[in-house]
Amino acid sequence: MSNGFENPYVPAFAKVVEVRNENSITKTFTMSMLNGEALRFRPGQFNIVSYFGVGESAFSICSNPEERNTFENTVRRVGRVTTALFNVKPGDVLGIRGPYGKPWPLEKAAGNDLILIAGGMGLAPLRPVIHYVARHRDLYGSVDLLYGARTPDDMIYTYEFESWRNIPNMRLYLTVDYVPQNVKWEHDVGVVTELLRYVKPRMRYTTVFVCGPEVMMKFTAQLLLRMGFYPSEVYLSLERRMKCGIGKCGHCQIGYKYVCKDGPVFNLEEIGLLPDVIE
Amino acid sequence: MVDKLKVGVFKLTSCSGCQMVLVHLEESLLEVLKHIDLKYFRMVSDDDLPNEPLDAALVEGAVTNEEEAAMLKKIRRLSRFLVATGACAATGGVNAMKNITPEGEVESIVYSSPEYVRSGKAFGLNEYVKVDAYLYGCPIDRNELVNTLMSLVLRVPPYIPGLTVCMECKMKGNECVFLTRREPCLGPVTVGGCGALCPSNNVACEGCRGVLKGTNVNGLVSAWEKAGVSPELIRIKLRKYTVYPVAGR
Amino acid sequence: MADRTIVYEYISRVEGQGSLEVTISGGEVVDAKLKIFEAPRFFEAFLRGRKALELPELTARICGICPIAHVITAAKAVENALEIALDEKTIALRKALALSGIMQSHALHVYFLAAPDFLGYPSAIAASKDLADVVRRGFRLKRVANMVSEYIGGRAVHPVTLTVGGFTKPPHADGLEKVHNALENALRDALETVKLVSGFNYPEFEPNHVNVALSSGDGYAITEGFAKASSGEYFESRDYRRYVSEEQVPHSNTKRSMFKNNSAFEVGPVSRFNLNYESLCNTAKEAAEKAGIKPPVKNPFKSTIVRAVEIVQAIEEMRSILGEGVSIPPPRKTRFRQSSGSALTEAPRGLLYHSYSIDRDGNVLNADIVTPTAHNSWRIERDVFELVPSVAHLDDESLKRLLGMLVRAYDPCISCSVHAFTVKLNRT
Amino acid sequence: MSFIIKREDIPHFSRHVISKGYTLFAPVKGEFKHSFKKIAENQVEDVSLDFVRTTMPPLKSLLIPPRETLLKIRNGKVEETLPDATSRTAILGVHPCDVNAMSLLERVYMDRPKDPYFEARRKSLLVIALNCKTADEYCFCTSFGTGPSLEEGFDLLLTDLGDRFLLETGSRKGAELISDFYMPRATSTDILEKDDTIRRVKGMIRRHVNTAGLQRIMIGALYNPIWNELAGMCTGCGACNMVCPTCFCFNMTDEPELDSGGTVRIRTWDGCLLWEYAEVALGGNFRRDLSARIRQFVNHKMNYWLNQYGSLGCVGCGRCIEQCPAGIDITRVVARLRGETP
Ligand SMILES: Cc1cc2nc3c(=O)[nH]c(=O)nc-3n(C[C@H](O)[C@H](O)[C@H](O)COP(=O)(O)OP(=O)(O)OC[C@H]3O[C@@H](n4cnc5c(N)ncnc54)[C@H](O)[C@@H]3O)c2cc1C
Ligand code: SF4
Ligand code: SF4
Ligand code: SF4
Repeated sequence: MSNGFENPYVPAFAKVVEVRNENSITKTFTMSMLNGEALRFRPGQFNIVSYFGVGESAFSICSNPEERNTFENTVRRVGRVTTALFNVKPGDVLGIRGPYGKPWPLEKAAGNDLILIAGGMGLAPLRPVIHYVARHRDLYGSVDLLYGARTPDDMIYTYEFESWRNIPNMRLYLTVDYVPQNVKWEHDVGVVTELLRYVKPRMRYTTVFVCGPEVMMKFTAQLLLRMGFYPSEVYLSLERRMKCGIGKCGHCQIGYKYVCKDGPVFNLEEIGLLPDVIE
Repeated sequence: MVDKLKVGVFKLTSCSGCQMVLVHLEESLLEVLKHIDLKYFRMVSDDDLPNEPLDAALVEGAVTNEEEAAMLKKIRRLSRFLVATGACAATGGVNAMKNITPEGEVESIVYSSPEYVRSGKAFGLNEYVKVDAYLYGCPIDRNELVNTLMSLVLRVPPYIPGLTVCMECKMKGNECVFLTRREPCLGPVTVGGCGALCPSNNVACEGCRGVLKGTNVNGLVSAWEKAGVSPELIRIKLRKYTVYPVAGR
Repeated sequence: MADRTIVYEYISRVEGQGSLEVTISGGEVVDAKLKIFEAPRFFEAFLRGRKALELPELTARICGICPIAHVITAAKAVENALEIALDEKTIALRKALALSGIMQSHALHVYFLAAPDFLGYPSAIAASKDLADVVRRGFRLKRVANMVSEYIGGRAVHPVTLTVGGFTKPPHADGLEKVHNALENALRDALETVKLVSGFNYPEFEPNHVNVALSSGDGYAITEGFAKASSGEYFESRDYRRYVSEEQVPHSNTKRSMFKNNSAFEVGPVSRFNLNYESLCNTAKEAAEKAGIKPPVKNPFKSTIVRAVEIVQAIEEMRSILGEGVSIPPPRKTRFRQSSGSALTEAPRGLLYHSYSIDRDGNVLNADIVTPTAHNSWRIERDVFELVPSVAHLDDESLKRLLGMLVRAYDPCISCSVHAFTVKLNRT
Repeated sequence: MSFIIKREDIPHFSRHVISKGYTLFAPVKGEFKHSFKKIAENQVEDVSLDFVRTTMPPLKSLLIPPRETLLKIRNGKVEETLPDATSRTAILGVHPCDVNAMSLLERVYMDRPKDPYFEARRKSLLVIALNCKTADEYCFCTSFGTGPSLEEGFDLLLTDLGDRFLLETGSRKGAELISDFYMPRATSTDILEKDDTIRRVKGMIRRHVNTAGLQRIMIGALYNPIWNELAGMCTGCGACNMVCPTCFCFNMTDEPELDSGGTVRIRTWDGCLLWEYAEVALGGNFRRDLSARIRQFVNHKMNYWLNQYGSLGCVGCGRCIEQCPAGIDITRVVARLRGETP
């Protein structure tokens, strides 16, 4: 029974139209809303996906924000919901809530150079940024993507790298922690922060977006500050345990901030004084 | 439609109470069986030990001798997912109380010719094999059993919420047996899910569901000491269904 | 006829782990061993040094099938040691709890352990495809029994409310109506059950048994009374050891009980029925009559019918006890002193004995527990000796099946049979 | 408008409330303490307004039940299981701290997007509050202005004047309820007596939290060793989360619904003292140590609430102090952080 209250816990339905294997534990799901409407979102926002019978989980929306017919989530298998999603096939129906959260400040950054730093799965929320930049290339100066992963196999969206390299004034720098035998690798080996040596930032005119594992973000943030980047221009996308996505369940609080509604994107100035930011 | 989940129910040293909880699902059992193919359940069926691989094994009971250890290892090899079912399987349960008595002595208390009877110390399954999930309690909880089985049917790992018995006790609005009657209650450090059954019936929690990760047993013991609970009672409380890692006890 | 050995490894559809090994030579049984290889659990050993107040809770864990019987017997033994007398209402409520346990266990046995033999299925689950109604009825009866156990005991397996001196919490008046309705409906199912099992085809076999059961001047004895034997003896729990002795047998982890030093004896539903028929309520008597059984029932296979009749009895009695309301006083206070006490009650499978000595601080010094299956195990072996000659012509498979049915007729609960009593403590 | 209702007329008044179509909840005495129970018409004599310590479980359980079904998913359809907002529930005898706690919960749950389950229950709720006539060793509502008396947030308000209660109306809903219940008007002496009572109760309160500049002090104390010291005592049981009337966190899980073959999505109370609360994938945990979890609890109440919802998140009911098995006392923690006690 509906009492005329809008119920934010009720998911809408989306149909899976394509499943892509990114690597052995990561898949990308292309979905379209069953009601035919577009899922309008801005780069950096996330949605909450239901696998009925198992539960809900938050995932960054990782597709081109201007693509109206479909949207995408990339999922790494780590637990219950993500395991269930791994068994999903095209044609299956999932529940979707959202989009939620504050996006990357792309308007504010207009006119600036962009440095995008991603680790592993952290490339997912940055992919819409790249698509956006490609469409609105004139809005930004140079764009550098620094991407690190554990091994070459852990990288996602590798099939798009070529087209990203073709975006004018955009460069990709790749690195891995180690290269297994028999794997060909012509890029760097080492932590992602080392890739910063390739960029020559104009501090005042550069905005940095960072997303990746906590440790990686911690070291990256420290290094960026030491290099002289403005705390207000360094943005991180944080991950927390999250149940509701709408600032009720409490789980995602960091100090007085809710990751779900005040974030997940924060700049270093905002979170500088908060406890429990980094484990 | 995915294939039915192939499940075996096995028993080591135990009272069969956890298997009984499965039988006590009664009509719900018939619903569960729509999704599950019970390949082995000796208590109610003539089937022989399966040779084909199982999707999941529910293993009840503690390991108390080599035969059981060997049996358990065989079950492990056979099963994709192994659930330690009940306090005995999780921690050794009540069987482990004898572990503090020197070997041989317990046997001779019970049997006139103990040489015919073999038994070592009692341990939970994880002393011998990898355990994929736990069902806590002596006996296990019916709803958790259903949820676990249905999770396995969906091919996802089961989930038991990590809250304490004490929290469930509060949710029910019970009067605290520790604060009102000074009875040492293990609710504050025990994995919830039983609905705080014992405190709700005016009985202090005996900790049959084991210690919840992240709780502080030492803190609780100090609280008991401050409340005047005797050291002897504390010692007994800490060795029942679970042997608690408390320094100096 | 060639010598042969029949080994029934890991008897199925019994509660626990046991095997039967029979050696036949020239049509005669030369050896029959009911082996119990379930790992022993040493309750009597680790109960030493525990608190007497923990005994009901801990001894429940002897057996997950009949925990209620252990809880009640342990509490009674401690109460006897401390000379705590309970009020009538508490005693009645305990009996209702015990009856719910018996009803549950019998419904399980009749529908899920025994019936598959007579209906020709490996299990009731396998039968549920063809005989959904029958299986559902079995489950319904179990559910109602468990509902009563949960209502009074807080939980069906290992109840929590029963304590030395009474109950920690009286059952809540709110749930009473539901329980009554359920019991009323269950009566119909119970009568159907009697009808169902009286139609089974039972093997012919009428050995002479000594029956032993609890008896009392006051109703169908379950939790109160003295032991009575069909051979004429009467004894109280404190004299138990003068009548029943035990012997350890090398082939088994359980021990053999003997009545008056030499004879095998039978405990359980048939013994209760044979010795206390007059105390059954009219509904149960009528049901028995319709099913064509009257005391003395000699054929052990027909225990299945007796169980069905006892379900009727249990329902009627629970209804009357719970009908009178359930207001009971808080548990009696315990004051410890050096003492010992014992108790005998009727578990679903028959006579159960607990005996303890405790010190003045309420610590357990000594524990002695003998379960119904321990009482029956020698009787089962003797039955094998007596049954086989008449059926020795059967092939191994059929003989194995028949012997399996015979063992199951006693509903051996092997989990709890594994125990023994204190012989001596060899400290080295 | 104020009236007088005789003490012995409380059952009569309760019956009146029920006769108006309300489901009535009121405090009933248990073995040791009072708790809110549903009162049937033949149970009005059980209503007992003589309690000092606040009730258990806290009032929030009527607004966000400890376990609540949010959705049922059957045959590919999602059904909401919203409570009926047009139903009428009255709660009699709520203390001022709890009324204030309820309005704090409103800030969380009625903040956009609104929680429709909370909203429906809140809308159907009529609050008959009760000013405190005594305070005990745990109370410290005066520190936050959340008691021992109320100025707003109620539909009706009772004050115990010994042989009689002063009854004041606070809303149209409240006035309507008593429009046909005959009571004498209160006199100015009655009002004076009320003021006296409240002054007296204020004088009884022994515990305090000094809120002056508190937030600055809390921020400064984030790395104080006291959190480690508390972690040695705290059992990690989460009882404080459960009994606190302003703790609002929940977990959401799916459970199978066997007979329908569907699923229910439920929410259950959760708490920041639990290990799992801040755990993330692959073993990460942002509050791995108990010290970080206690710090979160205390700071949330005494610091973060202010930024999040405009006031501190504690109402001084003292439940967390009374119910903590380890005897941890939030007022002492704050006092020590302020350097007011050793
Ligand atoms: C804003 C945001 C964006 C995210 N984007 C992505 C993404 O694009 N791709 C991706 O693969 N993952 C993403 N995650 C992480 C993802 O939500 C979790 O990995 C997922 O919820 C785990 O769910 P599960 O049911 O499979 O795991 P569970 O079985 O629930 O648990 C496995 C582990 O994950 C932890 N966990 C449970 N719920 C969450 C949660 N909501 N967030 C984090 N950890 C949790 C548990 O504590 C446990 O340790 C994002 C998380 C957030 C908050
Ligand atoms: S009785 Fe036990 S579980 Fe309940 S509140 Fe007290 S300590 Fe916690
Ligand atoms: S309250 Fe404690 S002892 Fe009782 S069932 Fe729950 S975990 Fe076990
Ligand atoms: S923090 Fe403690 S005193 Fe404050 S409102 Fe919560 S429970 Fe009451």
